Amino acid sequence: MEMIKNRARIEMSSMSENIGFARIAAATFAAQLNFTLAEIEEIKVAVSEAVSNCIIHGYENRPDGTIVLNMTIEDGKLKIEVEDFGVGIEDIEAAMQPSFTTSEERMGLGLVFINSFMNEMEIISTPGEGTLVRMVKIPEKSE
Amino acid sequence: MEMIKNRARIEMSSMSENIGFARIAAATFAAQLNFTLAEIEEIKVAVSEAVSNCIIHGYENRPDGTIVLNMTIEDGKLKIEVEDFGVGIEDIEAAMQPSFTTSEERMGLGLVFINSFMNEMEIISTPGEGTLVRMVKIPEKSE
Amino acid sequence: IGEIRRFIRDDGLVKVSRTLKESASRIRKFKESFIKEEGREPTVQEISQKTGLTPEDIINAMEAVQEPTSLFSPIFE
Ligand SMILES: Nc1ncnc2c1ncn2[C@@H]1O[C@H](COP(=O)(O)OP(=O)(O)O)[C@@H](O)[C@H]1O
Ligand SMILES: Nc1ncnc2c1ncn2[C@@H]1O[C@H](COP(=O)(O)OP(=O)(O)O)[C@@H](O)[C@H]1O
Ligand SMILES: [Mg+2]
Ligand SMILES: [Mg+2]
Repeated sequence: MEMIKNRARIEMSSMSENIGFARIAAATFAAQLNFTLAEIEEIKVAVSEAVSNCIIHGYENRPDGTIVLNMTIEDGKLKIEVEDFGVGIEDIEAAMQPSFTTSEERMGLGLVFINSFMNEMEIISTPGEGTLVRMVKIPEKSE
Repeated sequence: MEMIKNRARIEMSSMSENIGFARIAAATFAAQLNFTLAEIEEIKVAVSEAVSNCIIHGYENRPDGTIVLNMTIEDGKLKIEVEDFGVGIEDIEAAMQPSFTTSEERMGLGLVFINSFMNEMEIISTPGEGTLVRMVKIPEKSE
Repeated sequence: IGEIRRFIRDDGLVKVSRTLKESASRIRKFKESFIKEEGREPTVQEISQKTGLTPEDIINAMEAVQEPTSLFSPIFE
Protein backbone atom coordinates (compact mmCIF):
# COMPACT_ATOMS: atom_id res chain seq x y z
CA MET A 1 0.00 0.00 0.00
CA GLU A 2 2.54 2.61 1.16
CA MET A 3 5.19 3.56 -1.36
CA ILE A 4 7.57 4.55 1.41
CA LYS A 5 10.92 2.76 1.63
CA ASN A 6 12.94 3.36 4.74
CA ARG A 7 15.67 1.56 6.63
CA ALA A 8 17.54 1.77 9.92
CA ARG A 9 20.35 -0.40 11.18
CA ILE A 10 21.30 -0.39 14.85
CA GLU A 11 24.46 -1.92 16.29
CA MET A 12 24.49 -2.16 20.05
CA SER A 13 26.34 -3.77 22.95
CA SER A 14 25.01 -7.06 24.32
CA MET A 15 23.84 -5.39 27.53
CA SER A 16 20.43 -5.97 29.06
CA GLU A 17 19.93 -2.17 29.13
CA ASN A 18 19.61 -2.36 25.37
CA ILE A 19 16.57 -4.66 25.39
CA GLY A 20 14.30 -1.72 26.22
CA PHE A 21 16.21 0.49 23.80
CA ALA A 22 15.74 -1.98 20.94
CA ARG A 23 12.07 -2.43 21.79
CA ILE A 24 11.31 1.30 21.64
CA ALA A 25 13.46 1.81 18.55
CA ALA A 26 11.53 -0.94 16.75
CA ALA A 27 8.15 0.38 17.92
CA THR A 28 8.97 3.92 16.79
CA PHE A 29 10.27 2.77 13.43
CA ALA A 30 7.24 0.50 12.95
CA ALA A 31 4.85 3.39 13.62
CA GLN A 32 5.52 4.64 10.09
CA LEU A 33 3.31 1.83 8.87
CA ASN A 34 -0.40 1.56 9.53
CA PHE A 35 -0.14 -0.70 12.61
CA THR A 36 -2.55 -0.75 15.54
CA LEU A 37 -1.20 -0.30 19.08
CA ALA A 38 -1.82 -4.02 19.65
CA GLU A 39 0.32 -4.91 16.64
CA ILE A 40 3.05 -2.53 17.81
CA GLU A 41 2.93 -4.33 21.15
CA GLU A 42 3.47 -7.67 19.37
CA ILE A 43 6.46 -6.24 17.51
CA LYS A 44 7.90 -5.02 20.82
CA VAL A 45 7.58 -8.45 22.40
CA ALA A 46 9.14 -10.16 19.35
CA VAL A 47 12.11 -7.78 19.32
CA SER A 48 12.58 -8.02 23.10
CA GLU A 49 12.63 -11.80 22.90
CA ALA A 50 15.05 -11.90 19.97
CA VAL A 51 17.44 -9.40 21.58
CA SER A 52 17.24 -11.16 24.98
CA ASN A 53 18.16 -14.41 23.26
CA CYS A 54 21.27 -12.80 21.73
CA ILE A 55 22.36 -11.59 25.17
CA ILE A 56 21.47 -14.65 27.26
CA HIS A 57 22.15 -17.48 24.83
CA GLY A 58 24.27 -16.03 22.01
CA TYR A 59 26.72 -14.18 24.26
CA GLU A 60 26.02 -16.09 27.51
CA ASN A 61 25.56 -12.74 29.28
CA ARG A 62 28.93 -11.31 28.24
CA PRO A 63 28.38 -7.56 27.69
CA ASP A 64 31.07 -7.11 25.01
CA GLY A 65 29.23 -8.68 22.10
CA THR A 66 27.52 -6.79 19.28
CA ILE A 67 23.85 -7.15 18.39
CA VAL A 68 22.52 -5.85 15.08
CA LEU A 69 18.89 -4.77 14.70
CA ASN A 70 18.17 -4.19 11.03
CA MET A 71 14.78 -2.76 10.05
CA THR A 72 13.31 -2.07 6.64
CA ILE A 73 9.95 -0.78 5.50
CA GLU A 74 9.13 -1.72 1.95
CA ASP A 75 5.89 -2.43 0.08
CA GLY A 76 3.91 -1.77 3.25
CA LYS A 77 5.77 -4.51 5.16
CA LEU A 78 8.08 -4.25 8.14
CA LYS A 79 11.14 -6.51 7.96
CA ILE A 80 13.22 -6.92 11.10
CA GLU A 81 16.48 -8.83 11.49
CA VAL A 82 18.12 -9.44 14.86
CA GLU A 83 21.64 -10.82 14.63
CA ASP A 84 24.40 -11.85 17.00
CA PHE A 85 27.88 -13.26 16.47
CA GLY A 86 27.80 -15.60 19.42
CA VAL A 87 27.56 -19.35 20.07
CA GLY A 88 24.90 -20.13 17.44
CA ILE A 89 22.17 -22.80 17.57
CA GLU A 90 22.94 -26.49 17.01
CA ASP A 91 19.42 -27.66 16.21
CA ILE A 92 17.11 -24.88 15.03
CA GLU A 93 14.06 -27.13 14.76
CA ALA A 94 14.44 -28.22 18.38
CA ALA A 95 14.97 -24.61 19.54
CA MET A 96 11.66 -23.63 17.93
CA GLN A 97 9.68 -26.18 19.97
CA PRO A 98 7.48 -24.76 22.75
CA SER A 99 9.21 -25.03 26.12
CA PHE A 100 12.55 -26.09 24.61
CA THR A 101 15.31 -24.24 26.44
CA THR A 102 18.99 -24.78 27.10
CA SER A 103 18.97 -22.77 30.33
CA GLU A 104 17.37 -24.23 33.41
CA GLU A 105 15.19 -21.40 34.69
CA ARG A 106 13.83 -20.26 31.34
CA MET A 107 10.45 -20.93 29.79
CA GLY A 108 11.50 -21.68 26.24
CA LEU A 109 8.70 -19.58 24.78
CA GLY A 110 10.59 -16.67 23.18
CA LEU A 111 10.85 -18.15 19.69
CA VAL A 112 7.28 -19.44 19.95
CA PHE A 113 6.05 -15.92 20.71
CA ILE A 114 8.04 -14.44 17.84
CA ASN A 115 6.62 -17.06 15.50
CA SER A 116 3.05 -16.45 16.60
CA PHE A 117 3.25 -12.63 16.65
CA MET A 118 4.96 -12.07 13.31
CA ASN A 119 3.62 -12.97 9.85
CA GLU A 120 6.89 -14.58 8.79
CA MET A 121 9.89 -15.82 10.73
CA GLU A 122 13.12 -17.53 9.77
CA ILE A 123 16.26 -18.47 11.74
CA ILE A 124 19.70 -18.76 10.18
CA SER A 125 22.44 -19.95 12.53
CA THR A 126 25.89 -21.48 12.45
CA PRO A 127 27.33 -22.92 15.68
CA GLY A 128 30.33 -20.86 16.74
CA GLU A 129 29.46 -18.03 14.33
CA GLY A 130 26.14 -16.60 15.38
CA THR A 131 22.42 -16.39 14.82
CA LEU A 132 20.12 -14.30 12.63
CA VAL A 133 16.39 -14.11 13.26
CA ARG A 134 14.49 -12.61 10.34
CA MET A 135 10.87 -11.60 10.74
CA VAL A 136 8.17 -9.82 8.77
CA LYS A 137 5.10 -8.04 10.10
CA ILE A 138 2.31 -6.76 7.86
CA PRO A 139 -0.35 -4.35 9.17
CA GLU A 140 -3.59 -6.33 9.42
CA LYS A 141 -5.61 -3.41 8.12
CA SER A 142 -3.72 -3.47 4.84
CA GLU A 143 -4.40 -7.14 4.09
CA MET B 1 30.12 8.19 38.38
CA GLU B 2 28.44 5.17 36.76
CA MET B 3 30.83 2.41 35.73
CA ILE B 4 28.52 1.36 32.91
CA LYS B 5 29.85 1.53 29.35
CA ASN B 6 27.34 1.08 26.59
CA ARG B 7 27.15 2.00 22.94
CA ALA B 8 24.67 2.02 20.08
CA ARG B 9 25.19 3.03 16.49
CA ILE B 10 22.26 3.72 14.19
CA GLU B 11 22.49 4.08 10.45
CA MET B 12 19.34 5.41 8.82
CA SER B 13 18.00 6.86 5.60
CA SER B 14 17.90 10.66 5.22
CA MET B 15 14.11 10.70 5.43
CA SER B 16 12.20 13.14 7.61
CA GLU B 17 10.33 10.17 9.16
CA ASN B 18 13.62 9.33 10.87
CA ILE B 19 13.87 12.60 12.80
CA GLY B 20 11.30 11.37 15.32
CA PHE B 21 12.86 7.92 15.28
CA ALA B 22 16.32 9.32 16.10
CA ARG B 23 14.90 11.58 18.82
CA ILE B 24 13.16 8.72 20.62
CA ALA B 25 16.12 6.39 20.16
CA ALA B 26 18.44 8.99 21.72
CA ALA B 27 16.03 9.68 24.58
CA THR B 28 15.63 5.98 25.35
CA PHE B 29 19.37 5.37 25.23
CA ALA B 30 20.05 8.45 27.38
CA ALA B 31 17.57 7.25 29.99
CA GLN B 32 20.23 4.82 31.25
CA LEU B 33 21.97 7.76 32.87
CA ASN B 34 20.60 9.83 35.71
CA PHE B 35 19.08 12.60 33.56
CA THR B 36 16.03 14.64 34.53
CA LEU B 37 13.09 14.76 32.10
CA ALA B 38 14.11 18.33 31.27
CA GLU B 39 17.59 17.17 30.33
CA ILE B 40 16.19 14.33 28.22
CA GLU B 41 14.04 16.92 26.45
CA GLU B 42 17.16 18.97 25.69
CA ILE B 43 18.89 15.89 24.25
CA LYS B 44 15.84 15.26 22.07
CA VAL B 45 15.91 18.82 20.73
CA ALA B 46 19.67 18.64 20.05
CA VAL B 47 19.38 15.33 18.19
CA SER B 48 16.33 16.51 16.20
CA GLU B 49 18.18 19.63 15.12
CA ALA B 50 21.33 17.76 14.16
CA VAL B 51 19.45 15.09 12.19
CA SER B 52 17.23 17.71 10.48
CA ASN B 53 20.36 19.55 9.40
CA CYS B 54 21.75 16.36 7.79
CA ILE B 55 18.51 15.91 5.84
CA ILE B 56 17.82 19.54 4.87
CA HIS B 57 21.34 20.91 4.42
CA GLY B 58 23.66 17.90 4.12
CA TYR B 59 21.50 15.96 1.65
CA GLU B 60 19.35 18.87 0.39
CA ASN B 61 16.25 16.76 1.08
CA ARG B 62 17.35 13.79 -1.01
CA PRO B 63 16.05 10.67 0.80
CA ASP B 64 18.84 8.32 -0.35
CA GLY B 65 21.60 9.56 1.96
CA THR B 66 22.78 7.81 5.13
CA ILE B 67 22.79 9.43 8.56
CA VAL B 68 24.76 7.90 11.42
CA LEU B 69 23.72 8.43 15.04
CA ASN B 70 26.46 7.13 17.30
CA MET B 71 25.84 7.07 21.06
CA THR B 72 28.13 6.08 23.89
CA ILE B 73 27.73 6.07 27.64
CA GLU B 74 31.03 6.13 29.47
CA ASP B 75 32.15 7.56 32.82
CA GLY B 76 28.62 8.80 33.47
CA LYS B 77 28.63 10.91 30.29
CA LEU B 78 26.51 10.62 27.18
CA LYS B 79 28.39 11.17 23.92
CA ILE B 80 26.38 11.59 20.74
CA GLU B 81 27.67 11.92 17.20
CA VAL B 82 25.44 12.77 14.25
CA GLU B 83 27.11 12.36 10.88
CA ASP B 84 26.19 12.77 7.24
CA PHE B 85 28.13 12.30 4.01
CA GLY B 86 26.57 15.25 2.21
CA VAL B 87 27.61 18.72 1.06
CA GLY B 88 29.57 19.74 4.18
CA ILE B 89 29.94 23.21 5.71
CA GLU B 90 32.21 25.87 4.19
CA ASP B 91 32.55 28.11 7.22
CA ILE B 92 31.79 26.38 10.51
CA GLU B 93 32.26 29.51 12.61
CA ALA B 94 29.69 31.40 10.53
CA ALA B 95 27.25 28.48 10.67
CA MET B 96 27.40 28.55 14.47
CA GLN B 97 26.24 32.19 14.65
CA PRO B 98 22.67 32.78 15.87
CA SER B 99 20.30 33.28 12.94
CA PHE B 100 22.90 32.32 10.33
CA THR B 101 21.20 30.13 7.75
CA THR B 102 21.76 29.19 4.12
CA SER B 103 18.10 28.45 3.46
CA GLU B 104 15.62 31.30 3.21
CA GLU B 105 12.76 30.20 5.43
CA ARG B 106 14.84 28.81 8.25
CA MET B 107 15.65 30.35 11.60
CA GLY B 108 19.32 29.49 11.89
CA LEU B 109 18.96 28.46 15.52
CA GLY B 110 19.55 24.70 15.32
CA LEU B 111 23.27 24.76 16.07
CA VAL B 112 22.70 27.47 18.70
CA PHE B 113 20.21 25.21 20.49
CA ILE B 114 22.57 22.26 20.35
CA ASN B 115 25.38 24.37 21.74
CA SER B 116 23.26 25.70 24.60
CA PHE B 117 21.62 22.37 25.51
CA MET B 118 24.71 20.18 25.52
CA ASN B 119 27.76 20.45 27.79
CA GLU B 120 30.18 20.09 24.89
CA MET B 121 29.79 20.46 21.15
CA GLU B 122 32.15 20.22 18.21
CA ILE B 123 31.63 20.28 14.44
CA ILE B 124 33.94 18.58 11.98
CA SER B 125 33.11 19.14 8.33
CA THR B 126 34.70 18.93 4.90
CA PRO B 127 32.89 20.52 1.95
CA GLY B 128 31.81 17.80 -0.47
CA GLU B 129 32.47 15.03 2.08
CA GLY B 130 30.10 15.60 4.95
CA THR B 131 29.57 16.81 8.49
CA LEU B 132 29.99 15.35 11.96
CA VAL B 133 28.44 16.99 15.01
CA ARG B 134 29.85 15.64 18.27
CA MET B 135 28.16 16.46 21.55
CA VAL B 136 28.43 15.50 25.20
CA LYS B 137 25.74 15.73 27.86
CA ILE B 138 26.43 15.16 31.55
CA PRO B 139 23.60 14.67 34.05
CA GLU B 140 23.43 17.84 36.13
CA LYS B 141 22.75 15.82 39.25
CA SER B 142 26.11 14.10 38.95
CA GLU B 143 28.15 17.28 38.60
CA ILE C 1 20.58 31.40 25.20
CA GLY C 2 20.05 31.23 28.93
CA GLU C 3 16.63 32.64 28.11
CA ILE C 4 15.81 29.85 25.71
CA ARG C 5 16.96 27.31 28.23
CA ARG C 6 14.93 28.84 31.02
CA PHE C 7 11.87 29.12 28.81
CA ILE C 8 12.00 25.46 27.94
CA ARG C 9 12.78 24.43 31.47
CA ASP C 10 10.21 26.50 33.30
CA ASP C 11 7.48 26.47 30.76
CA GLY C 12 7.79 23.75 28.21
CA LEU C 13 9.17 20.97 30.24
CA VAL C 14 6.99 20.80 33.27
CA LYS C 15 4.34 20.26 30.64
CA VAL C 16 6.25 17.34 29.18
CA SER C 17 6.08 15.15 32.23
CA ARG C 18 2.42 15.98 32.65
CA THR C 19 1.52 15.51 28.99
CA LEU C 20 2.97 12.03 28.78
CA LYS C 21 0.21 10.77 31.06
CA GLU C 22 -2.37 13.11 29.57
CA SER C 23 -1.50 11.92 26.09
CA ALA C 24 -1.84 8.34 27.20
CA SER C 25 -5.32 8.91 28.59
CA ARG C 26 -6.37 10.82 25.46
CA ILE C 27 -5.12 7.92 23.35
CA ARG C 28 -7.05 5.42 25.50
CA LYS C 29 -10.26 7.44 25.26
CA PHE C 30 -9.95 7.86 21.52
CA LYS C 31 -9.21 4.17 21.14
CA GLU C 32 -12.30 3.16 23.14
CA SER C 33 -14.67 5.39 21.20
CA PHE C 34 -13.13 4.31 17.91
CA ILE C 35 -13.61 0.64 18.76
CA LYS C 36 -17.24 1.34 19.69
CA GLU C 37 -17.92 3.10 16.40
CA GLU C 38 -15.82 1.11 13.98
CA GLY C 39 -15.73 -2.28 15.63
CA ARG C 40 -11.96 -2.50 15.30
CA GLU C 41 -8.77 -1.04 16.77
CA PRO C 42 -7.52 2.25 15.36
CA THR C 43 -4.04 2.27 13.85
CA VAL C 44 -1.32 4.47 15.30
CA GLN C 45 -1.64 6.71 12.25
CA GLU C 46 -5.37 7.09 12.75
CA ILE C 47 -4.76 7.98 16.38
CA SER C 48 -2.13 10.45 15.23
CA GLN C 49 -4.51 12.10 12.74
CA LYS C 50 -7.31 12.45 15.27
CA THR C 51 -5.30 13.50 18.33
CA GLY C 52 -2.62 15.58 16.62
CA LEU C 53 0.08 13.62 18.50
CA THR C 54 3.00 12.34 16.44
CA PRO C 55 3.42 8.55 16.12
CA GLU C 56 6.59 8.85 18.24
CA ASP C 57 4.68 10.65 20.98
CA ILE C 58 2.02 7.95 20.92
CA ILE C 59 4.59 5.16 21.29
CA ASN C 60 6.35 7.14 23.99
CA ALA C 61 3.17 7.86 25.94
CA MET C 62 2.00 4.27 25.85
CA GLU C 63 5.44 3.10 26.98
CA ALA C 64 5.43 5.55 29.86
CA VAL C 65 2.15 4.32 31.33
CA GLN C 66 2.65 0.66 30.54
CA GLU C 67 1.96 -1.69 33.38
CA PRO C 68 4.42 -4.55 33.62
CA THR C 69 3.15 -7.02 31.01
CA SER C 70 2.20 -9.73 33.48
CA LEU C 71 1.66 -12.43 30.86
CA PHE C 72 5.19 -12.12 29.55
CA SER C 73 7.08 -10.75 32.52
CA PRO C 74 8.52 -14.12 33.63
CA ILE C 75 10.53 -14.31 30.42
CA PHE C 76 11.88 -10.78 30.62
CA GLU C 77 14.99 -10.56 32.71
N1 LIG D 1 20.54 -15.93 19.65
C1 LIG D 1 20.67 -17.22 20.10
N2 LIG D 1 21.90 -17.76 20.22
C2 LIG D 1 22.05 -19.02 20.68
N3 LIG D 1 21.01 -19.83 21.02
C3 LIG D 1 19.76 -19.35 20.92
C4 LIG D 1 19.52 -18.01 20.45
N4 LIG D 1 18.18 -17.81 20.46
C5 LIG D 1 17.62 -18.94 20.90
N5 LIG D 1 18.57 -19.88 21.18
C6 LIG D 1 18.32 -21.27 21.67
O1 LIG D 1 16.95 -21.55 21.51
C7 LIG D 1 16.37 -21.92 22.77
C8 LIG D 1 14.94 -21.45 22.82
O2 LIG D 1 14.85 -20.04 22.82
P1 LIG D 1 13.55 -19.35 23.41
O3 LIG D 1 12.36 -19.94 22.70
O4 LIG D 1 13.69 -17.88 23.32
O5 LIG D 1 13.49 -19.84 24.91
P2 LIG D 1 14.39 -19.40 26.17
O6 LIG D 1 15.11 -18.12 25.80
O7 LIG D 1 13.41 -19.22 27.29
O8 LIG D 1 15.36 -20.53 26.40
C9 LIG D 1 17.27 -21.26 23.80
O9 LIG D 1 17.19 -21.92 25.07
C10 LIG D 1 18.64 -21.42 23.15
O10 LIG D 1 19.15 -22.71 23.34
N1 LIG E 1 24.76 18.76 8.35
C1 LIG E 1 24.96 19.91 7.68
N2 LIG E 1 25.39 19.89 6.40
C2 LIG E 1 25.59 21.05 5.72
N3 LIG E 1 25.37 22.27 6.24
C3 LIG E 1 24.93 22.35 7.50
C4 LIG E 1 24.70 21.20 8.29
N4 LIG E 1 24.28 21.59 9.51
C5 LIG E 1 24.26 22.93 9.49
N5 LIG E 1 24.64 23.41 8.29
C6 LIG E 1 24.77 24.82 7.89
O1 LIG E 1 24.71 25.63 9.05
C7 LIG E 1 23.62 26.54 8.96
C8 LIG E 1 23.02 26.81 10.33
O2 LIG E 1 22.38 25.64 10.83
P1 LIG E 1 21.26 25.78 11.92
O3 LIG E 1 21.83 26.58 13.05
O4 LIG E 1 20.72 24.45 12.26
O5 LIG E 1 20.15 26.69 11.21
P2 LIG E 1 19.10 26.32 10.06
O6 LIG E 1 19.03 24.82 9.95
O7 LIG E 1 17.82 26.91 10.54
O8 LIG E 1 19.62 26.94 8.79
C9 LIG E 1 22.66 25.94 7.95
O9 LIG E 1 21.83 26.90 7.33
C10 LIG E 1 23.64 25.27 6.98
O10 LIG E 1 24.17 26.22 6.09
MG1 LIG F 1 14.32 -16.54 24.86
MG1 LIG G 1 18.97 23.51 11.49
